Amino acid sequence: MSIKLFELLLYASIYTVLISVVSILIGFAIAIFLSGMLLSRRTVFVVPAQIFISFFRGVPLLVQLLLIYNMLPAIGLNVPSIVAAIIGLSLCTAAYQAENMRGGFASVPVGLVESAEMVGLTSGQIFRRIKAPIALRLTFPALVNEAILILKASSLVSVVGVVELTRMAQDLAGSTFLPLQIFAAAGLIYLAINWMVALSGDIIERSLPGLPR
Amino acid sequence: MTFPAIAVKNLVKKFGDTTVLQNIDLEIPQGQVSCLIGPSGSGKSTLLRCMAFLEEATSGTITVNGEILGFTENTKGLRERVAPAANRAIRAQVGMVFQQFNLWPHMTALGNVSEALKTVRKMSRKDAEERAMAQLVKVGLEARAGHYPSQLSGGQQQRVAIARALALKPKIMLFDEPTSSLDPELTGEVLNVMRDLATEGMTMVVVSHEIGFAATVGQQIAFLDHGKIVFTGPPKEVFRKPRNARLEQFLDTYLDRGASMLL
Amino acid sequence: MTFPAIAVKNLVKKFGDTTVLQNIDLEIPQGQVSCLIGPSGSGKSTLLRCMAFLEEATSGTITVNGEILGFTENTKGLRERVAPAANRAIRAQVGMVFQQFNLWPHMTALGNVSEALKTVRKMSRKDAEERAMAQLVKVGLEARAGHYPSQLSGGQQQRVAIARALALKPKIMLFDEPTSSLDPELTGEVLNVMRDLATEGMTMVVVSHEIGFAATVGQQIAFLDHGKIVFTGPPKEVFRKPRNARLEQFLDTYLDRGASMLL
Amino acid sequence: ADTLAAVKEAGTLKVGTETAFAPFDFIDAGEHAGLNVDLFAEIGKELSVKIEWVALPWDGVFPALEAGKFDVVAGPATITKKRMERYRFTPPIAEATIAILKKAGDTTISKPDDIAGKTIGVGKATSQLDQLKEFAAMLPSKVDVREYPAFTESYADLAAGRIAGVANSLPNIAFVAKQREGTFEVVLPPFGKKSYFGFIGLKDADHAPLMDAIDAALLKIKADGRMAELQKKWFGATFETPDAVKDPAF
Amino acid sequence: MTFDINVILDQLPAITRGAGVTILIWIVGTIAAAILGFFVAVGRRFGGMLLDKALGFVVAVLRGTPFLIQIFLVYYGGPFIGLSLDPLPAGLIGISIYGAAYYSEIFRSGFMAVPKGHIEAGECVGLTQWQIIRRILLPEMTMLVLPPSLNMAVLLMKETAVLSIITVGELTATLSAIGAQQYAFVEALSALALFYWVLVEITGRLGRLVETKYARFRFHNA
Ligand SMILES: Nc1ncnc2c1ncn2[C@@H]1O[C@H](COP(=O)(O)OP(=O)(O)OP(=O)(O)O)[C@@H](O)[C@H]1O
Ligand SMILES: Nc1ncnc2c1ncn2[C@@H]1O[C@H](COP(=O)(O)OP(=O)(O)OP(=O)(O)O)[C@@H](O)[C@H]1O
Ligand SMILES: [Mg+2]
Ligand SMILES: [Mg+2]
Repeated sequence: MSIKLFELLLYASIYTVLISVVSILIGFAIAIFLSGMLLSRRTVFVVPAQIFISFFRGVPLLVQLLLIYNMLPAIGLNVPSIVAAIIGLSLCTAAYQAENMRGGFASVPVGLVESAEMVGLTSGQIFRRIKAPIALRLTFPALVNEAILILKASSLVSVVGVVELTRMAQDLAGSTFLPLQIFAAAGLIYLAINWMVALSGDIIERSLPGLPR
Repeated sequence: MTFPAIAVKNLVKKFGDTTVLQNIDLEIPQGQVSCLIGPSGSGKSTLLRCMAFLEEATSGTITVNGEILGFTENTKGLRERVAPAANRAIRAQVGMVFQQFNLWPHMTALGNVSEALKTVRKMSRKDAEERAMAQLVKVGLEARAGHYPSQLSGGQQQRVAIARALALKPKIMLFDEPTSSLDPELTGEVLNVMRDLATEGMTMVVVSHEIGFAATVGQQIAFLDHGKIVFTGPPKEVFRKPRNARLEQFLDTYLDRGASMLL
Repeated sequence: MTFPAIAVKNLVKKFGDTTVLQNIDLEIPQGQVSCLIGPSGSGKSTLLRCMAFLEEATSGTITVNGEILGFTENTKGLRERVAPAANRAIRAQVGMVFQQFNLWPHMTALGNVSEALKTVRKMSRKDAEERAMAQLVKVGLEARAGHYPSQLSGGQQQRVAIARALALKPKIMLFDEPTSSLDPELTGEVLNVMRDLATEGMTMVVVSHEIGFAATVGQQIAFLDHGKIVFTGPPKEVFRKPRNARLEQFLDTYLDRGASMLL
Repeated sequence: ADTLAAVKEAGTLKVGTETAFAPFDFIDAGEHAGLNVDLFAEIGKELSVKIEWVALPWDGVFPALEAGKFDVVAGPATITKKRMERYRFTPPIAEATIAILKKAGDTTISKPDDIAGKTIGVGKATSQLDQLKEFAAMLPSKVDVREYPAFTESYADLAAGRIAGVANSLPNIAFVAKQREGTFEVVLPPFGKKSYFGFIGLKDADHAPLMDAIDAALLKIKADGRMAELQKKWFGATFETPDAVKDPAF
Repeated sequence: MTFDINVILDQLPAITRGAGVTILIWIVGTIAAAILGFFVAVGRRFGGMLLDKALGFVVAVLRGTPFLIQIFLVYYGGPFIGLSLDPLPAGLIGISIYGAAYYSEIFRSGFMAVPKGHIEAGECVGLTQWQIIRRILLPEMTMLVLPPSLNMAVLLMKETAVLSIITVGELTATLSAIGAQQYAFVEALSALALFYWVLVEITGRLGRLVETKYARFRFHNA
């Protein structure tokens, strides 16, 4: 396998990383919102959030992507491939992250909230300054895990026309007929990316202040 | 006219069907240390949490320096909710220290103490940290200001928790078993800080198993059993000639062991 | 020839680079109650855990009724591991009760007590439960046999833990601060059970902050500080005329507060 | 609306395709290349529009075509009865008749009939599968047909030795054999009934003028010899193709 | 847009067979993955540092690369090193090993969540290491590992779709073949979405049911 082919794979992996990172971040923002809805205990918020989560966890990502890419034009939104890919991945990871976060918020010891109430913080301040940082700290390992899963799942976005790592590998396998070498190389690139994600996750986690006990 | 620091009137607290506090009447005098003692499950914590408005009483009223906390009862005997902002203002006079410290793990000692000064009192970061530092000095922790709770010993954590409550300059401090999750030696650190506060004339309500502390520092002692106050009085009365059978039995557990120490 | 129940010889325990126990020599006499006291971090728990072989000593030996636990030192001074089965047999003579109870949350009180009888002693379910029940009766918990740990009070949990250790009929019982996570009143329950055991002549080693208990029930008291035994002797000697400065200072913390109880 | 008018106005014809179908459409050293690219360049000239390519995996191509993400699909696909029920095909651009690809140096297969009793790989749900099955039914002993999600995997399994050959359209396997000389060889001649590759478009009235225009362009390209020239460039040979397939063999 | 439900109805027997294969691989694979993962976790926890490091590396590789690439390399590359498996066994083994990597992590965190004292209490009454694992660790962490385990089962269900690449005739392969043959992609994808959604929902419901049943095994401390 030539250097040229490996370069092509590396180049395609930029899309893999880019799409994954952007989706994780957008998904994170949506997930905070969703977990807030879930924890609100008000049916009008809880039920829509539950349906959202059920749909995006239950329906295969491939189908979700096709729906977004091909159905949005029907309502007048003709989104380019890369945008469709990011929307699809973001919504999907948001559903998973929301579940994690709900668990995180539920595990914030009630005493920490009470001590904040005692010094007069309003409920908004308590959410921003106390609950959210602690919940995020608690769910951080799950977040790193999710990032790796999304990096791998991003191979599916080729279905809406983004040539990321896996698609490039398939394309190259289809013209050189050297699938084993090319797939092995792609696997190594995935491994390197995910290894870096896991490593930085570890480093960040260790630098975060301690967990509530 | 001077009010009692806290006045509890005819307080009832139910959790579902079980009545945890029954018709409590209690006055916490200004500038004194009042201790709540009693067996486990007698309702001490619940009463203290009602005073801090962490629990809503089922009926009855609590006034803090003459102002009604949480609910008023109108002329028809119906309960009306006091506006949250008004409640926060009244509660600002009350500081609470928990058994489990409840420090925020993602902030340093200084961060814990200065947080409310910044967000609630809207002080500048610099002013807030200055005042917080002064509090940490007071509890003897200036050297630990930059440490996170997980890097502090239990006694140090509890002292940060006290500093956090004191930073807001409350008129009244509530303590719920502030030393019972501490080792006996660490307990000393915290009791010393509390003793200092008492000498300064801070109004304090202390739920405590430290009968020794109650006896030496407490000026009023209330004994709860099964959600009722069965006895109130100065320590001498309580410890010297308890007239209540239940109280006598309760104290026996301690005295037994206390006596044996001096063998 | 009679052996001491436990003999600790020249024991050293290091965690990484820090030496936690330094050249400990200690004999636990048969049928007596020995108490380990000392400030926090002095190594009491570590010493007790070495006796239960929950920690491997770095060097030195521990014998239980004359049999060597864990490691022997051969003539060349090298350590040789004793076979696991032999170890288990020796350890079967030792029961341990933890500060945190450590009951298995997925088993009832009866399940906790009968587990080892079934799986280790290979008793039939019926026999095991009968014997377990007898132990629960002994600690006064026959009515709670079917409860899960989460449904029991702390004192009850600790009594189940004692019953669990007793069910195997150990010759020696080790207690690591068995009452320090309990409320003072619940403490009474557990101390009563221990007092009964002492009267029956059970050999016991108790790490305790309950100086009162140590003074009344303990027949031998060892004081640890910084990983060394600085004092051993009968309680009277320890409490009456402590000749060691560190010990004196340590006891002061307690006596201060103990004295104030009698005001 | 009339898509031809829309395409003309925009000045671009959007073409959907899959880029793992050498030599029609593939990524050659990072560049999109193949017969389709050259042929659509000519079609673009005829219609005086630019060509914009949209590359999708095959599964994604048809939902996107229906959603209007592009105007026509390159591919190409074998023209079959079933497919003609749902979509409209252009005039054929190449022959799709199948032949066998074997491992280089495998002497047990020298003519198509030799696959009797052997395991032969083929793409799942392809017309090549139907062609192979029909041919196999006429052989004296059974052919074990193994179906793959894509031909790439069947070539991989041929190299791995699990199967004795792959049945695919001659243009495709000729290209494979050329790329991996010494690994694979084509067994000639092709066999079975003749079939053809065509481009695909929608059947509805809106698309009729566009498809008519593309048809006309292709026929012109074929008539003036440009098609043959391109076939020679990519397949090393030219094909006799009818001007239209009205009644496919499969 | 054309949508012809008959395309699906006509092929119902084939689709049912595909769904059967998917469910079979999923259930057998998940159970095998959980069991294998449990032993990996036990090996890492009790097998000494060397085994822990070695298994840790394998787990990192398995978790760090897409299943598609793993299964492709093993199935099509295997014969070159003398490992020639049939599609179904290859798929089952692949799913089991891939899933085991994840399950081992779930069990590992489960082990860590059981207070050390509960294990020591077992040692003190003379339980052997294996008895402690079986009688204390496993049941005690059940409640804790249940939610992530079910999550993982759902993820594995979706990974079974990848097996079409090694010619396993599971549901995704069946439906995309129907789509390709008749060019009825929209119909095929709708059926696909519905099937997985329903299966995921059923799993979720089942999980919540089991969770409530096990809820009494609460940790009383820690
Ligand atoms: N949230 C609650 N829901 C139901 N019952 C409660 C709740 N909180 C407390 N109780 C019950 O109220 C009673 C009084 O509890 P409380 O915590 O006030 O006792 P306490 O005197 O502080 O005991 P301790 O010395 O053990 O802290 C107990 O029987 C307890 O079980
Ligand atoms: N696993 C460990 N690794 C490293 N250091 C340890 C470990 N366990 C205990 N230590 C250290 O050993 C010393 C003795 O600890 P030990 O728990 O025996 O003290 P102790 O006398 O029981 O104290 P306490 O009264 O607080 O229970 C302490 O300084 C402690 O930090
Ligand atoms: Mg309480
Ligand atoms: Mg200890």
